[in-house]
Amino acid sequence: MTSETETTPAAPGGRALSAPLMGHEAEPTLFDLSVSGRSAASFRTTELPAWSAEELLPAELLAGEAARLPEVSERDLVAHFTRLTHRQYSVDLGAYPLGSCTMKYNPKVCDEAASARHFAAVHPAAPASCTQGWLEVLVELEEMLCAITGMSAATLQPAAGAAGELTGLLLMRRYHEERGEERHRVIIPDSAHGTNPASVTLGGYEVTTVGTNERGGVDLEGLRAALDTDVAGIMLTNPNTLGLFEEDIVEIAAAVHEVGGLLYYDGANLNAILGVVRPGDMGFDIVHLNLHKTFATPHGGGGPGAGPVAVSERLVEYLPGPRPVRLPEGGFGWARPSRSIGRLHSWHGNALVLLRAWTYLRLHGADGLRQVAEIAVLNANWMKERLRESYDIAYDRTVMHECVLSAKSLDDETGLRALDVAKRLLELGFHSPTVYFPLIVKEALMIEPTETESPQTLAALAEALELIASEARAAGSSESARGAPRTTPVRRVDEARAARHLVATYDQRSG
Amino acid sequence: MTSETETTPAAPGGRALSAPLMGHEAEPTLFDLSVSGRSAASFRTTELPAWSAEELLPAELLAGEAARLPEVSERDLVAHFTRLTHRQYSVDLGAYPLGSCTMKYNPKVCDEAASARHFAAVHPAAPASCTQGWLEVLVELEEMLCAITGMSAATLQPAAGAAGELTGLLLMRRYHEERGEERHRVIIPDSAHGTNPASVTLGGYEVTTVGTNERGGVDLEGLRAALDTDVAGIMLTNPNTLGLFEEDIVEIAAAVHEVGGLLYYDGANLNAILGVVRPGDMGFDIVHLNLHKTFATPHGGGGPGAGPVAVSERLVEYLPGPRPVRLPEGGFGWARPSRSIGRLHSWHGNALVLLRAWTYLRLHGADGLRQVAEIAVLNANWMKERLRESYDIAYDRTVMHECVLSAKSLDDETGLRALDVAKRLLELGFHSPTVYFPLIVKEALMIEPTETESPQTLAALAEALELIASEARAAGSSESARGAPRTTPVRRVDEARAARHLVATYDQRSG
Amino acid sequence: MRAPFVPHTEAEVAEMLTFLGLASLDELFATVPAAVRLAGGLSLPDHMSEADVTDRLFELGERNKPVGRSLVCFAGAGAYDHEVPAVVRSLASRSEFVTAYTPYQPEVSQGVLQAIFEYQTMVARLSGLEIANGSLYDGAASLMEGVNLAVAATGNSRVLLSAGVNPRWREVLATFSHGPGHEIVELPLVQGRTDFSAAAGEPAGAVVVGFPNFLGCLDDMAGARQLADATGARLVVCYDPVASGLLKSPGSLGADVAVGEGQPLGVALSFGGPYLGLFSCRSRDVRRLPGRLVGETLDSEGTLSYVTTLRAREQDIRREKASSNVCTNQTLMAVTAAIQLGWLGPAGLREVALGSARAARYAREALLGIEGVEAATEAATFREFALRLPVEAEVAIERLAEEGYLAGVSVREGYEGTDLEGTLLVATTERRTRQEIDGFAASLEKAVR
Amino acid sequence: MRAPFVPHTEAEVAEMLTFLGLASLDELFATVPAAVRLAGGLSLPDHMSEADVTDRLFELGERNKPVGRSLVCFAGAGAYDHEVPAVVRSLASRSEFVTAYTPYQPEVSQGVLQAIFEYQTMVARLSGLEIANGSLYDGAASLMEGVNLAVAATGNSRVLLSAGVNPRWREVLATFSHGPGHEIVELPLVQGRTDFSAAAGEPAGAVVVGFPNFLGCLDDMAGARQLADATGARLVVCYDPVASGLLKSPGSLGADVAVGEGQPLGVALSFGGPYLGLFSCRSRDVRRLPGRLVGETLDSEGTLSYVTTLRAREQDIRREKASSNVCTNQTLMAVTAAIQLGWLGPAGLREVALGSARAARYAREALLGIEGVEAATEAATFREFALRLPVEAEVAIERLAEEGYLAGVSVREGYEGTDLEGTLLVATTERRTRQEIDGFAASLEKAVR
Ligand SMILES: Cc1ncc(COP(=O)(O)O)c(C=O)c1O
Ligand SMILES: Cc1ncc(COP(=O)(O)O)c(C=O)c1O
Repeated sequence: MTSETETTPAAPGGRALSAPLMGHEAEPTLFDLSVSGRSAASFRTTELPAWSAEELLPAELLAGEAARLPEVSERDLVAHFTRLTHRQYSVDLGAYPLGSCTMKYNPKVCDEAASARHFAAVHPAAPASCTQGWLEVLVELEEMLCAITGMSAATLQPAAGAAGELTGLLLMRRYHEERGEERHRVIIPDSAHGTNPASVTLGGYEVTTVGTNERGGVDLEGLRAALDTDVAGIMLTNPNTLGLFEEDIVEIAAAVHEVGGLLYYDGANLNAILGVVRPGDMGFDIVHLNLHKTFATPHGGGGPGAGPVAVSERLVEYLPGPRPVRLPEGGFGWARPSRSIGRLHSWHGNALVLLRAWTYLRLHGADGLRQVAEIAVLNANWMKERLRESYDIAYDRTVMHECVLSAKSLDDETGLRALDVAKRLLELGFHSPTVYFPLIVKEALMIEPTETESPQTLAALAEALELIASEARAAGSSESARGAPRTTPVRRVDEARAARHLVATYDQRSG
Repeated sequence: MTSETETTPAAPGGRALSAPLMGHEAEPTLFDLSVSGRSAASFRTTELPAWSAEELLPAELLAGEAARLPEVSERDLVAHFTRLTHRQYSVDLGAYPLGSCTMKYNPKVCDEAASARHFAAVHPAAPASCTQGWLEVLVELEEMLCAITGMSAATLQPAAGAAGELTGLLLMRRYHEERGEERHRVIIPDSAHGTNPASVTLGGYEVTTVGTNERGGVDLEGLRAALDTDVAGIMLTNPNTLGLFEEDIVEIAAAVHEVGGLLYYDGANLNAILGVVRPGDMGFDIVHLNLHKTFATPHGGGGPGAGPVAVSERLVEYLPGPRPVRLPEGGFGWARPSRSIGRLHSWHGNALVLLRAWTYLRLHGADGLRQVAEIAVLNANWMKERLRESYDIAYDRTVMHECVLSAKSLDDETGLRALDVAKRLLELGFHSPTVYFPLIVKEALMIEPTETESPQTLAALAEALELIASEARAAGSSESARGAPRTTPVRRVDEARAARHLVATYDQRSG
Repeated sequence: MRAPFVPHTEAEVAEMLTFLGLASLDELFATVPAAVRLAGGLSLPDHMSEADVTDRLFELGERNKPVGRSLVCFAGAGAYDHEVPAVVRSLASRSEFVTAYTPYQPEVSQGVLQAIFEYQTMVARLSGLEIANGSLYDGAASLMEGVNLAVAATGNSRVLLSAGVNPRWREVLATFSHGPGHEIVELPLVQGRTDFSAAAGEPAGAVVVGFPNFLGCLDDMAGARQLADATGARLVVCYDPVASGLLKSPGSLGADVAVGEGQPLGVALSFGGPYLGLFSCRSRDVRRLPGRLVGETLDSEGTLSYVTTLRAREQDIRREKASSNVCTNQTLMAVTAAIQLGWLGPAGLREVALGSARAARYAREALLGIEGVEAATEAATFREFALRLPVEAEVAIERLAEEGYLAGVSVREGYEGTDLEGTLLVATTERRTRQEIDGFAASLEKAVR
Repeated sequence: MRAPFVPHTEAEVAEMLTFLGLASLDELFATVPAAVRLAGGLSLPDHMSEADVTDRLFELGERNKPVGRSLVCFAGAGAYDHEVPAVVRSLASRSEFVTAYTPYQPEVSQGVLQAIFEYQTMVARLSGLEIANGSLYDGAASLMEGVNLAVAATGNSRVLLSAGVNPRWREVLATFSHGPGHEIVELPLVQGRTDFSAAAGEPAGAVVVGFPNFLGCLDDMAGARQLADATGARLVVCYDPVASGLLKSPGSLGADVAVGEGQPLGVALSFGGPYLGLFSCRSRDVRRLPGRLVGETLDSEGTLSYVTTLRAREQDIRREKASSNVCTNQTLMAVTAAIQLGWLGPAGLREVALGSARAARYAREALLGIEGVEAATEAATFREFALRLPVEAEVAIERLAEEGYLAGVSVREGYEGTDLEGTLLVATTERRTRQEIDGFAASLEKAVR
């Protein structure tokens, strides 16, 4: 009756104290629940000869014993993971106004589509004759993404935004190489998301940072100064991570193109401009999309996502392959672009995520997407105006889908920092906004309500944020929020300690 | 922006304060979240003429407006009901040792079976040519239930145990009527579940109660005294609701049969004797089974269940119809017993529940079921022995699948009642046992661990129950438990108030 | 083999036996008289692995024809192919709803309790009555309980039952009436509508009528109410909850008790179950209400809470004097219905009703255009109608099934010897398209030639 | 039309615009230069209702052939048809796991954090290394990151890459190597096993080998380790996690970095994704670990808690100096794998491995019994093997698909010009039965005649 450590008795799987419904204890790990000899698995009857391992494989390669895994009953497995879900916030529980993350409602019909056997049980190497439905979905999705972005073709392989970025940079590299040019630098605004510079490095380029002007846009002079024929291109998010539309985008595009550079569009914020303006029309050459943001495929606690990359005509032949295509004779098949940079994914990308996005797009059509953008932007602007008295506004103009506020004054006046606001907000029933990003705004609080939150939810969120500010100001101190969160399963977590004493597996636990 | 009451603004659907993860506020009702004009529904495109209601139906029958229902977004609908689930205990969160209820783990594969389109999307009136798979499942299930109970045939129509009881009593009535006998009384032990006497009344009989002897069984002398030719039969649960096997069952059966009465077996406790002894072999004529107990179909927060009734040979022709049968020419069809008491259900019973039970039975087979009984009984006896020092044991002998303890001494010593034990146990991470039942045991605590709880869970539950007793005894008072539960979303609920000021709908709320 | 969901290892079993001072598991059953103990073990098919069972289920499922594109559903008779969105399935299958017991410990059961409270409110509103319970087994069970309530409330066991009430439900009522001994008097149909004049005079306990009735027709509710008043009976109305999206509610038409089948409110066809019985009544009868009822209350700190209430009606307290023997009900289906109704909203429910009625009108016209096909009733119908065909309904149903249409339900039991016997009852929902109806009509035309 | 998931009523929109002092929604986009604003609206298919989309999906789905009884799966190459029980699907689809973001607020994210911590532990154990991250995109991405780690750790960008590594992964590695500019040197195969002698001499950053390799063969791991030692390289092993149920772990065979495709651990075939990249390494390399890492810590009251840690490696902090650009990963698949591994336990994983190997042996013997069918490699294989057929592999695959068998995967890209080109790679899992294999062999015999 002992757990796998053989020192302490196994933990009781049926005790629910870690479910916040019941109490506030820590949930034991699956390893703590393990009892030697217990099991849940069973298998198909195969009627095959019961050859031993030794008969099948070279003895010297056989492990003495199977890899140590927890041994639990199906009942305890269910109880454990169900309790874990009760310890987890999610969109389905309430608003998730994380700026830059577009945590909108994830329609259930998309989940159901992705769990249908006729899509989910298809082997990726099955011949095209067995996957016509899948290929049609992928081709249609590509076509829709091109229509939305104003591009000519797209690859669906990248598994997330960052993978899309790297893909885009390799396309950029190939483009210049094909023209016999060697360029070494890629320009990135200082407001950019961290994946952009990281991708640039992995793409084999050097990062040149340009600043932000007083209206929150790219410093056009600074950009011009940085531009020369060593510049392979620029990566922009538009609206940018301040939630602001780059008013000078036409001039930026012209300037970059003038030196022979390409414009890369980080589509993480595409939600704001669906049906309003297309990256292609703004002059972009390469666009990655975060389907797990704009097109509502769920984030899964950190993934999977999907980061298709769409390109303008002159880059189509470099796209990764094989690509799903319409065949001239009817039906669908695979084709490799003639000058493809090569494969990016073990198979065809995160197909079931792509299917979810296809479903979402078919549910919306052109008019639906335009409304998505309008209401997302309406919500963000309402929020910004509503919170004007309580927080600083980083750049005070009409925002797009999100607004960046700052707790800077609040901090100066009361010592209440953005992190405290975030933790206190948890107690008031909301996930917190993104904090301390973008890096160029001190004590940033980046709020992205998304279009799926109602005016009532917006008002309640605003009230909660106002309360946090007003109680600190009334007390002249940050005390009210410092102890937060008090109502959550665990109190404020010591992040530094985790890095100092790294324990990243159960086996690294000391006792 | 006002809720349907038009007086207060609508509640925010995206605030998660009612999720125990975040806080402890009450969850607004769906009506509070409603905003006039909001909607979630959409429908198939039919291309039918858009006739108006007036063109289709008599004007005088048309409602002025559609029935008032909440108007919410899909997002708020999801958030609301997801938060409600976080306010709900369930087997999947932890142990549920409710005596008499057999709250064992409900295998997920059974749920999946019941959600497959090829079973779930079948119309009940589809001709047998379209439902051969279903009919085979039902026939096989009937055969397995007969094998388990030692009976000749069964009806699967009753939707729950109580419906099965009433069915059984109508069968009993028909049996006597067919023999030209008028009998008026049915005997029930004083330990019986409340549905038994209620069913007897609905079956048109009078209840005669017999007492319980000092070993917790039927008082054989009392029974004999009550028996005469006015007795239509006896209803017994065996093991009874004290968790005890009726040692005198052979004598009881003989005595009842001697006066021409029938023996009805309330199968709610069948879990204890699977593969050990069959009701038919004990002399029973009619057996109802609670598939939602013994065969692990989930309880659904109060239902659905399924209460098939199996009978001995002499009652087969009275069974409700139509019944699914094997056809002599092969395949499956429907047949009505010649002297059927008639239909009991709008269709064929709770078919998807029956499918779950079929699945459970096929997973187990004979040896599996026997082990279920063995371990269920082992667990209950272990619990009883373990708690011997802390609580009274109602009847001190080997129990079957559950044990009835009592807080009587504890109450006398400290004022701690069974209800207090129950509420305090919630704080310690367990659902409480059944309290105050059976009625013949004062301050009853009826614990049914079931076979799916591990020894570790048993030990933790026992420890919690011991702690409750010992802290009361140490303090000499019930204080520790009186305030319980303190950790749950709501504190101890005032049940009397609900009955005094009945508010059973939102519209009965005053303001 | 080890039972698949028993966690105990052999070592653990041994340890527990030692604690109990027993040598074997068999000893646990020593109190079972040897004479009746099972010798050889149960005679059951061998246990199978999950994978093997799943294979077998797949095989069996392939022998069913679910409704859908390859079997377009025109069958109804109380079970309808309505739209159910993914969100309803997703929420209703959350394991906290699925694997909870009856909410006996309210402090940890607010989720189910509140959902039932919301369900009760919605059903009360749909029915136009003040009180609704937390569900009964199905429509037939609700009818039975409704009649029991009426009889108990009036002290009169004479039941005036319209022949327009679902014949299956009438049979269930008859079956269960053997116990209490209700006297059931049938009110005949004339052209699809109940003839209430047939039962004038004598006092009665219940008048029972369908609205719409089994044939889809709309009975004269004023007549029904008058009969109830004249006989001192409670008026029990069997209604289709979808109709409340368009038609006046039973309550507003005079019902004292409204009973119905809740399947159309988000529950899958499920080969007939689990469905849910809708039950509502006026406040004055609340203490005779069968089944579970959730009410509002406060906790010890004054927080709004929910709890099952008026328990004194229930069998676990009142035993033989309870108003009903119902214990386990259909809570999960009630929760499902609450979610579905929340998804629909008033506009959605209206669209379901209107769409169903439109499809019925279109289908009726298309089918009556076939030579030899005649209307079986003249009265206005809501979304269901009976046709007289040149062949027996069962024959048409078999033939049409091969063409990909579930043509309807045959009218036979409960109508033996009437001019309705052998007719085909066709039902539509908002899911039926013009193309499907046209295809159905074309196939029926061939089938009856 | 209103966008289906936008809650705002028109009245609400108007009220909000008033609050903002705007006259129309268009004004919100005033900052978008008129010159680039979209005039006519997007050119997209019209919106559809959920029901219509579902119908369309059904139609499209019917044009796919899922593996199962009507297409028995013998394809592998990194994607395997293993048993996944209902419980895994049920738990992994809980909406708290599905709809959460990356756990940035640990106080309300302990569920996902703890699940990842458990996943990390299990992957570390399977791989025999100390540290595992919280997942990468897929096997190919893990390989790419593994090579990047090795190169960064050694300062040497020469990569000795076995031709036995999955050719798709090799291609992905090549694609991404254009950026950092790794020099990739291929180690050829001899009879299905890597010839490590080919690359002696010069120092290198990474030695990369598959175990088992793409052809199912078991490479000489001692040779691989020796080569790594001789060249000063990190040894990167691409492994099949299922093999760890039977075979020695990569770590115990000398790997410094173990990368793999996690799909066999409970993830549906999914037409190739989302899968998950397994990644583990030795503690000394933890600060170069790509992707997310969860660690243990305490909250302000000393309660054990989990949190993402060593954030300084990550792009959101370190930007261009990060060890990788990965942000979104495959957490939900990692959670799925943790549940599946919990279901399996050591005995179950062993049974999966053993069952797969047994089926491979049986299938290999059966198929080699067919005239004209030859083994493409001689080395011992685990659960996958290549056959030379009298016809091209693609032809056989097409023909067999019509007979109900997914015969395997053709060996072509990555093996152009070798004797392996055009062979058929056949894979088995513990789900393949004798009957299925016999049927497959019989059909193949016909197909190659
Ligand atoms: C602006 C921006 N760019 C890029 C990314 C990276 O996308 P992913 O997380 O899918 O790799 C993100 C995601 O957080 C983002 O917000
Ligand atoms: C002993 C006993 N008999 C009968 C029943 C009634 O069964 P049901 O709730 O399914 O109507 C129960 C259920 O609680 C029971 O425990």
